[in-house]
Amino acid sequence: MLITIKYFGQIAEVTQKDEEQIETSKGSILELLSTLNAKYSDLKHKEFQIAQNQELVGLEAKLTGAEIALLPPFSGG
Amino acid sequence: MLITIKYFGQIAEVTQKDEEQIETSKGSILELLSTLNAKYSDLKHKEFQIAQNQELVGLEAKLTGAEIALLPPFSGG
Amino acid sequence: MTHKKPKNVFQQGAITSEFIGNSIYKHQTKTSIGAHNIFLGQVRADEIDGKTVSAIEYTAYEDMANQKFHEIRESAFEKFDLTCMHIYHSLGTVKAGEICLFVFVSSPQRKVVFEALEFIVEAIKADVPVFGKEIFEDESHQWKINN
Amino acid sequence: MTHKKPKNVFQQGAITSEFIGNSIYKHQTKTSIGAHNIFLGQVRADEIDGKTVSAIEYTAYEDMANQKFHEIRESAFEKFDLTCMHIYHSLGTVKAGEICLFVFVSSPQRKVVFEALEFIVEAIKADVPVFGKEIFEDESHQWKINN
Repeated sequence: MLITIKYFGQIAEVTQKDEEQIETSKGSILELLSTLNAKYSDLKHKEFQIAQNQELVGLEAKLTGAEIALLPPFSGG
Repeated sequence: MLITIKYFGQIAEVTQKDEEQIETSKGSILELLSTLNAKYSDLKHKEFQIAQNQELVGLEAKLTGAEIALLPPFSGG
Repeated sequence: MTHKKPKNVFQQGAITSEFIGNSIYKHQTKTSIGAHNIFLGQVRADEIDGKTVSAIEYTAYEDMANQKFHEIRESAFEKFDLTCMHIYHSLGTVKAGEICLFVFVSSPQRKVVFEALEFIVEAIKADVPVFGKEIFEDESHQWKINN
Repeated sequence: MTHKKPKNVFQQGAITSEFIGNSIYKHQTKTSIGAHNIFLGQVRADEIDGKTVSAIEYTAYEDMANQKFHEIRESAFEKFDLTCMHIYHSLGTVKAGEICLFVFVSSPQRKVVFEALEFIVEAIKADVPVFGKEIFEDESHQWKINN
């Protein structure tokens, strides 16, 4: 399935883009993350949380096809 | 000695004045209060604190000749 | 902001939203500030025994009150790492919906302003000789008491 | 003030003192309010390794952020007896000394606004995906992290 992935803040600096679509088999967040780590080697030095469908999820969560976002530490306010 | 006494809020409603000067012998706040209670009979139904020279004082405090104020419950803000 | 000389905290009548906005504006040159916290006391149109409060008329033992405001200010600067602190209180008539108390604290850090503002407002309510007369629409009144 | 429908909390650029003053003004028709409490976040000109922050550039995962703001709002109304609550956050460039966050709570009683405001501000800092890029005067930058 085709998944939209969004990048923010210093994560977008690593990926050099704000958003992309990736074709992936159904799997876990962890599997998706392996793909991304392979594609963007500096990603593993960065701290971030992952949201699926606008909710934070753990690495074991299953991909549903909804939007994924890689979120660096929050600094609002 | 001549002492200035100030009345505020509902105390001034009882005394019908904001301020007066009273001739009194040196004594305690309690003695002054007896004089005032005799003069203004409704005063004993009212709750108030007493300040001398802008500081709250107890009934046993000695009169210094500085300004006295009868202060009903505070309700600023 | 010096915090050493006593000032007159009172102003005649309500404190306007323009005055508050302008006071915020003046702090934008102070670039060490990261957080402001503002408390505003507004006159409520309380209904008491079927009558509605239309205004509060404030009087104060002004000299003692300004001295108490000064002591509160000094002790807040001692306790908390504040950049600025401002207090304004109304005297005279303030209508329901209008603002009678404006307390403004600023600091580099947010945690500080929360603690400081509550400390200052509670001290004002407890220690400052200000007296509010609640005026009803029929011109009768009752004396307000802080809880 | 309805608190049921999600709204857009973001506005482009700094939040002006006029906007804040006007927001206070609009609450003067609500005569059940006795206490307002306002938090303002202001951009600090921090000096880091000899360089001075001249602005913060804010980006956000806007859909999720507005959803989180909405959840914070709902949970604050559930916990506290609030009459009104308003939250505004900047996107884009906010210069040192300018305001990037405006949180405004109102209630009949003062104790409520102190607790509610701190709850809301801490929740915003912790839960809302907003990202601040601190821009130095030489145009280099670093990413801000909330403590």
